[in-house]
Amino acid sequence: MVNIAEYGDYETAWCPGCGNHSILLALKNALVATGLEPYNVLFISGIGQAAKAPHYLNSNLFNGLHGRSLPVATGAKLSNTELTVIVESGDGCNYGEGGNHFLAAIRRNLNITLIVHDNQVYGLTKGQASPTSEQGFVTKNQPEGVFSQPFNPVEIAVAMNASFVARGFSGKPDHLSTLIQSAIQHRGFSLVDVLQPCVSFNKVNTFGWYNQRCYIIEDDYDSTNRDMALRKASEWGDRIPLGIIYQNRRSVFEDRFPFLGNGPLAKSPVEVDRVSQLFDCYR
Amino acid sequence: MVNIAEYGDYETAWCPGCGNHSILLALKNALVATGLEPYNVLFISGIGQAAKAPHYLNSNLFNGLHGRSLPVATGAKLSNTELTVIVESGDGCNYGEGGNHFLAAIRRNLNITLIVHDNQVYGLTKGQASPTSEQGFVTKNQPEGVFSQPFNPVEIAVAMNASFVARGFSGKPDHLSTLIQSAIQHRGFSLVDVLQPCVSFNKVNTFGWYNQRCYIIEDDYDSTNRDMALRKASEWGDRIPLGIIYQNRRSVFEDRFPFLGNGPLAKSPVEVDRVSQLFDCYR
Amino acid sequence: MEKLDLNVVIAGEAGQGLVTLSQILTKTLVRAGYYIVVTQSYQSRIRGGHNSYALRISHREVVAPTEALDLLVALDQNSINLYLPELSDHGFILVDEKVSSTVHSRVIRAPLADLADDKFSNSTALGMVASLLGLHKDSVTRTLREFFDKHAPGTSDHNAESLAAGYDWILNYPVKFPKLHPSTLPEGRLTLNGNEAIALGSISAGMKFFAFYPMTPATSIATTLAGHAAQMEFVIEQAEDEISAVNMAVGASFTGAPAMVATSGGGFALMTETVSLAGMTETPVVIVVAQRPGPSTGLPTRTEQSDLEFVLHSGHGEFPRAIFTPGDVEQCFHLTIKAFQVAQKYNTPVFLLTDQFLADSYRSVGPFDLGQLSPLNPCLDSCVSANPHLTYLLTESGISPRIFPGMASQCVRASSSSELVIADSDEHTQDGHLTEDLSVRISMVEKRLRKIDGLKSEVVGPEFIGTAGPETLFVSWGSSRGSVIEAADILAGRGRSVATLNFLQVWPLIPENFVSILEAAKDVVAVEGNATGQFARLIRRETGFHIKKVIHRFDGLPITPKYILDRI
Amino acid sequence: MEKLDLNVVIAGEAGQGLVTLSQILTKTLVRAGYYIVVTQSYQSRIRGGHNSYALRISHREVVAPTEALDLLVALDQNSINLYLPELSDHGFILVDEKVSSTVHSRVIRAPLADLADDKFSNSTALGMVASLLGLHKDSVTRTLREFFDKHAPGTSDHNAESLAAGYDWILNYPVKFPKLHPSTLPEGRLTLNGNEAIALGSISAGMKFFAFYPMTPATSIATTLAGHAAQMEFVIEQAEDEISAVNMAVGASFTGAPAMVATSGGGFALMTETVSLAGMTETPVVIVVAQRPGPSTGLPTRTEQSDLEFVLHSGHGEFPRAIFTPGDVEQCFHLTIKAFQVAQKYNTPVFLLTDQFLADSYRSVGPFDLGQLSPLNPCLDSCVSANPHLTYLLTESGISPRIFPGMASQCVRASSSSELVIADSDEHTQDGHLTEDLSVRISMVEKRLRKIDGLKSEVVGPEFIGTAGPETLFVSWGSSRGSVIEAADILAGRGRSVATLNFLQVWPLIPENFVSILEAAKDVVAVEGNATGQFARLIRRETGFHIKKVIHRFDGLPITPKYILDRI
Ligand SMILES: Cc1ncc(C[n+]2csc(CCOP(=O)(O)OP(=O)(O)O)c2C)c(N)n1
Ligand SMILES: Cc1ncc(C[n+]2csc(CCOP(=O)(O)OP(=O)(O)O)c2C)c(N)n1
Ligand code: SF4
Ligand code: SF4
Ligand SMILES: [Mg+2]
Ligand SMILES: [Mg+2]
Repeated sequence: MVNIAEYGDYETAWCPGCGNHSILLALKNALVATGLEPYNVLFISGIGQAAKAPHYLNSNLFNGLHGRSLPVATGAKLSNTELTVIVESGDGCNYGEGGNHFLAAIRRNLNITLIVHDNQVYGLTKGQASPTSEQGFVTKNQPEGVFSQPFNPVEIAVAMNASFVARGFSGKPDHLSTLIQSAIQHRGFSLVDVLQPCVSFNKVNTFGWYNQRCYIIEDDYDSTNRDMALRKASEWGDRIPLGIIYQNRRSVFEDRFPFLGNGPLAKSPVEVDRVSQLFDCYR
Repeated sequence: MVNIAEYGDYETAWCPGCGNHSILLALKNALVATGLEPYNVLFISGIGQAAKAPHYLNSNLFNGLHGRSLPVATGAKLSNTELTVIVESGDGCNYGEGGNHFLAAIRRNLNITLIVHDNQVYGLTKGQASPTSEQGFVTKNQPEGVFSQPFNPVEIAVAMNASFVARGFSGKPDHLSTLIQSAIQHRGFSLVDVLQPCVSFNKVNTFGWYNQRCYIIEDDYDSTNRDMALRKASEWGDRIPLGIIYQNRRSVFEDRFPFLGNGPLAKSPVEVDRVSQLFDCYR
Repeated sequence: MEKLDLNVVIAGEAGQGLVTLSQILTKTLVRAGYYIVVTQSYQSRIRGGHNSYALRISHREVVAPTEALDLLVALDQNSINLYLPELSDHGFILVDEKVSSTVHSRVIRAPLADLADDKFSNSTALGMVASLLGLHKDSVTRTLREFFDKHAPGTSDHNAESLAAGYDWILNYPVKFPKLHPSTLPEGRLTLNGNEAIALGSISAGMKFFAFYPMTPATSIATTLAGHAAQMEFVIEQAEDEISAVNMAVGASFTGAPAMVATSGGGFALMTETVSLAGMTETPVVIVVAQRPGPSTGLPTRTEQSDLEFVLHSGHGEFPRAIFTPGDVEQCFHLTIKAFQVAQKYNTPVFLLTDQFLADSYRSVGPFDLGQLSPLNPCLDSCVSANPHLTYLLTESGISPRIFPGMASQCVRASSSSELVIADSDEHTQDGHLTEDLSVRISMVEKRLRKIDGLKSEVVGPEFIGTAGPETLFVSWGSSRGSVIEAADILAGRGRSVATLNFLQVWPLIPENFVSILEAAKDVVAVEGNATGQFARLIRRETGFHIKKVIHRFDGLPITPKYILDRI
Repeated sequence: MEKLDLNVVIAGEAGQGLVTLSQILTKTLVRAGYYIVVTQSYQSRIRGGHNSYALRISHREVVAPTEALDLLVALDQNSINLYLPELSDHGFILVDEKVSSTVHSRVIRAPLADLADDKFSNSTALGMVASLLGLHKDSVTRTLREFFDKHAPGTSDHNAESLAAGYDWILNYPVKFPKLHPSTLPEGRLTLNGNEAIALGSISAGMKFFAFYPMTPATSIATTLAGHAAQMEFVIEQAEDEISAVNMAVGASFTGAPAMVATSGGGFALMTETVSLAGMTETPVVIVVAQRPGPSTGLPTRTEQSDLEFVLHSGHGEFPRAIFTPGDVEQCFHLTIKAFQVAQKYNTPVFLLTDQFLADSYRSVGPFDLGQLSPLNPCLDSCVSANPHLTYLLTESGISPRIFPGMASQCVRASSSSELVIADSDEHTQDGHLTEDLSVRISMVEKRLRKIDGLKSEVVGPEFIGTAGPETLFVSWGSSRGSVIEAADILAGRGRSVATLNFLQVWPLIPENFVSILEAAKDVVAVEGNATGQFARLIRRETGFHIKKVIHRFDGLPITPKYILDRI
């Protein structure tokens, strides 16, 4: 049995009061609840405040480039399907710089989990608008407010038939923890978009703002019903639904490579005999 | 009055029988029907067979990089809002390499038109799968068939509240021409996804395949109803709807810069007096 | 006691208001006529950690940062621990008595809470510093009020009171802190850092379009521009990524708006495909690359000069470019203007290569002579080249006259189809359409490369300072300039024969401009903020002259005079 | 009449089946024991336009393309117009009488429709060519049957009949076409082009992961690999863009799979940020850059050698790398293996720099000695460095032992949290976590750069061919090698004192390996497929040796011996 201590306890570089602290805790609890050993989990992150999260966990980690964690995760998972691969990064990382990879990852449907710390702002670079910032959101770099319509990741993920789509809130860490747990356990690409107050740069979507609006989806909600899910996913404003918005059992990308079932690619080096056969095609 | 001859008549580098020929003709007819002079139109394209289209038109053209036509168009339109800016490129260009810009362009909602020649394949590079290729589609580079779920651009555009979303078919050039015309006349970001047989590399989605499935949306369809539009947009398979799937009157990005109303930026150079005032902030 | 220059460091955690305090102090000093060199050192986090703001002050021109520590304003105990060993003999540390219990003759534990409201204790501390430095209470109060009126309306009075309390408390405190020499500089100077100077330079040059994706240390160019965009009527847009930002700029430039982007190494990497596009389509664009230590994310808030070779060779294929490397804040301003002019004249990408140190380094900058300013007016130069217009007209200079889509010569509305503009990233004929005619290819390659001759004729030559034929010649580029100059001054003071050769433009290089200078020196020493001596290699490649001694720095901090002297 | 070598060109529009005809002919020739050099010239379109496939054939080793034209198979009239003036004295043009009405003593207008079904007229023409060249009917028929059985089952018989009809028709046709000298080469040689050799090399090296985004001329590496992936059990995936492709490769490599990507200039530009990431995280990755003429889209289906400097300096910051530049198809194979070994040993990005000419150039390649082959086995080398494991253990060589996530030494399943792998794009401590400790920074920069010493010890030195101390020394890199060698041979035959120095690896360079050779020559001439002489500049930068004469080519065609001789 894993206990939470194995995931370590680190000093963070986050601001006091930041929602990231609760997300980290929820994540650790989820890892413990799923019984995953730290050395069987691989975190992949980008660059940003959110992307630092896996540094505060005792686990495998590849902390790569801003916006590029999903491709790294794709390569990593395909090379070793035995790993539990979790991508953890911000809204800027995944829906801004990495938007194209977000689309592709949903289409591929590898069995990986994506946790987005969605504070609706670029935290680490000091408060520019992110793709999820609301119209009119004023920052030093957007003094007239944001002009573009916000990106609703949950809605788009459902519209693209993502295999598992959930929304959590750092202010409800227990609920969030169960969402993350379900996401990890779900076989397929799982998105957990986590609403997270940024106390330093987002003075609009504060803890209070989220807390007032967020509600946990009714028990009788059927997350396998796509039509319902689309409607639920489009809810944003006075009421913001939390929970598993949508899930399906699409076939998983890695299953299309039958030999991946034999274990990590590193463990099956190329055999010289087979290579020789290959050359015959060119004679 | 513009006549079609002003748009020229060029030899193309396309295969005989390719759907691109009809799209080009439909486009010319639409330009003439809207009464646009060639010198007031600016085409922006990427790289691919589709992207060559504007070379076969007598108009302004910036033929840039594979996947990057939407950003170029954004800069161009913002710098001169008097131009009619039309982006013309392939499915690989816009939904593959350029996927992130597609999302951003919908969110921005500039008054530009995007025409995607969607042959569900990479034509110019000799037949690899594109984001719209169907699962199981076999190519030399995907000998086991495509694994990823196809991208439905029309559906995602509607889900993102794109301002104007239409689907045409090169096999119905007159209908396509009216769609392009409406797209150009619509104020806001307009997507026309055009189904186009590639006779050389797509032996699945042939003219016949499309022709059998495509139908023109009923007259009483209300393209301003988003719920209906979402349902219509998700139709794909035995029946494929053609027409204006969705439209709304979202405010247009360039209107947020009031001074753009004064004409092209090139025509209002910086005034030294105003610069001097600026420096006072730093004294 | 008077000192020729003083180095004040304000240090503490991120989020403690260190920058506010520092900036008010900085502005007050500039207004009082002092020269300053600011070195900002911060971490990649928003709260906590350890940040510092070092402010070197003198009535004489100072051009380099220094390690000397005359006064430390410590906002936390950690700062005291870090800096106490570095304190100069006459130096002091100022700290809130509640923050630190360190007892030391040179530590002033001030009863900030007793003197004023705790919320405004930074202003109290500011008053103390101002008093120690011998600044007028009125002048610092005025600057402080201006600041708070703008940023936190309603708090000015409280802050001013706290400031006064601190100021007065010091007057009665028994320390002998060296006073600043009275300044004689005329008024009207500006307080600017490198990024602000680039922003102002770009506006002054006539920029009409700016796109960006945030990236330290380039972001504050965008922030500065965002603050002026509405008033100056240019478009500024945060793109979805760097690829988009630079393609937007290319699109805007193609349709007539002088355009710029600003980023740092990793973001610039994403732009390289489009650098090549600009080269091929002959679209002017100014690209600011503010360097930080790599590879990859590296030390994202620190400084380095390790992207010279990357920028110089960025983009596939061969095409002309120019790279300016301002050595100080004033040069940031002037070379930005120059960059726009060169880009616009030669229709090609032009770079400004700076770094975090310079980007964030405030200086006192003499008022610019705006009478001389003539912002770009693309319409004036725009002209139809032929009938029909040929985007890529073959000319002797390689420069083809431009018009913009929808417009004919001088931006008159286009009225015929002979005024079309066709640009292509493929190899193209003169009319802009793609071609596979291989003889056209040759003429187009040669046309583009001919522009190098023109670019050479515009080169800002290196700056030589010192006696001809010195024993030691320091070679610098970019922001190392100041430290090299000061190090040379110090050595000259010690009787050494020494000079500096500072490159404000690293490409193109014109060997005739400087090889004889290199050859005349006994020892040539390149000073570069990188580990491999990139500029020294470039000089060898272009001239054959082998600079054998390179002083490198790559720990994330700016090169200082002392760093150089320790290694000579 | 016999000729030492013959150059056959098959030309026509894209889509006329030119490549099929050519490939069967090529394979037949290789099987018959001939050396060949193929030059494919095509346009960026699928149908129409003008394509050609030039096949130089000899019983002696040939290494370069040639302009000579002994036999043209013209599939359209345009090809006749283009090539007739170039025909050698004993040359012929073969054309379907229905396609061309050109009457000329050297034009064989064959009644293809009379001889066989029009649908298979390319096979009829092939029979004629085989007959003219004196190949055995059986051998060409066998190759043809194999081809059609695989690609168009059911058409073999018809094609074979057409072939026979063409073959026999020529036997009775009154021409004196020079015959090929009988070949003496042993059987079992392979018909491979550069891209296929790289694909086979990568598999032989032990590659387990390949990601790509299509881009000419690199795509056929992917296509070749796709055909073998299921059988060889490696992952191949077409990514959404090049950025994704290379990041996937980095991810796969991090978890233990030797990984490669392949692209061309513009696509590579998008990868440069990740090149730097691989350098920083010390993740091995092999990157193939198949060059084509830039800038930007340029001439997308032609050849050039203009991305050397771009690749060498790609990625921000400073980190070690190696660049291999195979000079022929066989070297493509061997250097790919070497690239994997070096990448894997030094945990850093390694490049293979080729070009369209080489990528598409078929050659007869001797059977590889697969007994020597020892594909990478990452598990064998994997080893825990400390307790807990330190990803970036500081070592003398700079190389830190690796394990992979989830696995301990030798890929045994990990069983404790001391076997974690933490990699970071930020500057990091030995344990892989990000740090802002500036002294750690210094040690990590030095650690990474120490790997250069090891990389140097692995360098494949340049190949010197000819007499020592020649009057003329040609310097080549990459695919220009063959033409330089042949040009030198020809000059030597004319009594000139000449030699060649061919670089198969352009980075790192070890001056001691070759400077004395350069200095010993009277005239040194660099031969490069670019306009600015990039390699000559690099040599000067690294050695001080100034190569003053450079023969450039940048019209999209490969350098030929004649091209060199015309300019010497
Ligand atoms: C290519 C590139 N562009 C820009 C940056 C600068 N950058 C670092 S973090 C960040 C934004 C982070 O925002 P988000 O992903 O929302 O994370 P948060 O800090 O809000 O948690 C940016 C733009 C970078 N590191 N790399
Ligand atoms: C950065 C970059 N990557 C790859 C390519 C190669 N490329 C040219 S066209 C093309 C695919 C085109 O497909 P699509 O956009 O669907 O256009 P089509 O040819 O099918 O009309 C690709 C991958 C390129 N030019 N640039
Ligand atoms: S800046 Fe915002 S997101 Fe970053 S740590 Fe602080 S509160 Fe959290
Ligand atoms: S390859 Fe396909 S898309 Fe391209 S021109 Fe031919 S038929 Fe059209
Ligand atoms: Mg964020
Ligand atoms: Mg396509």
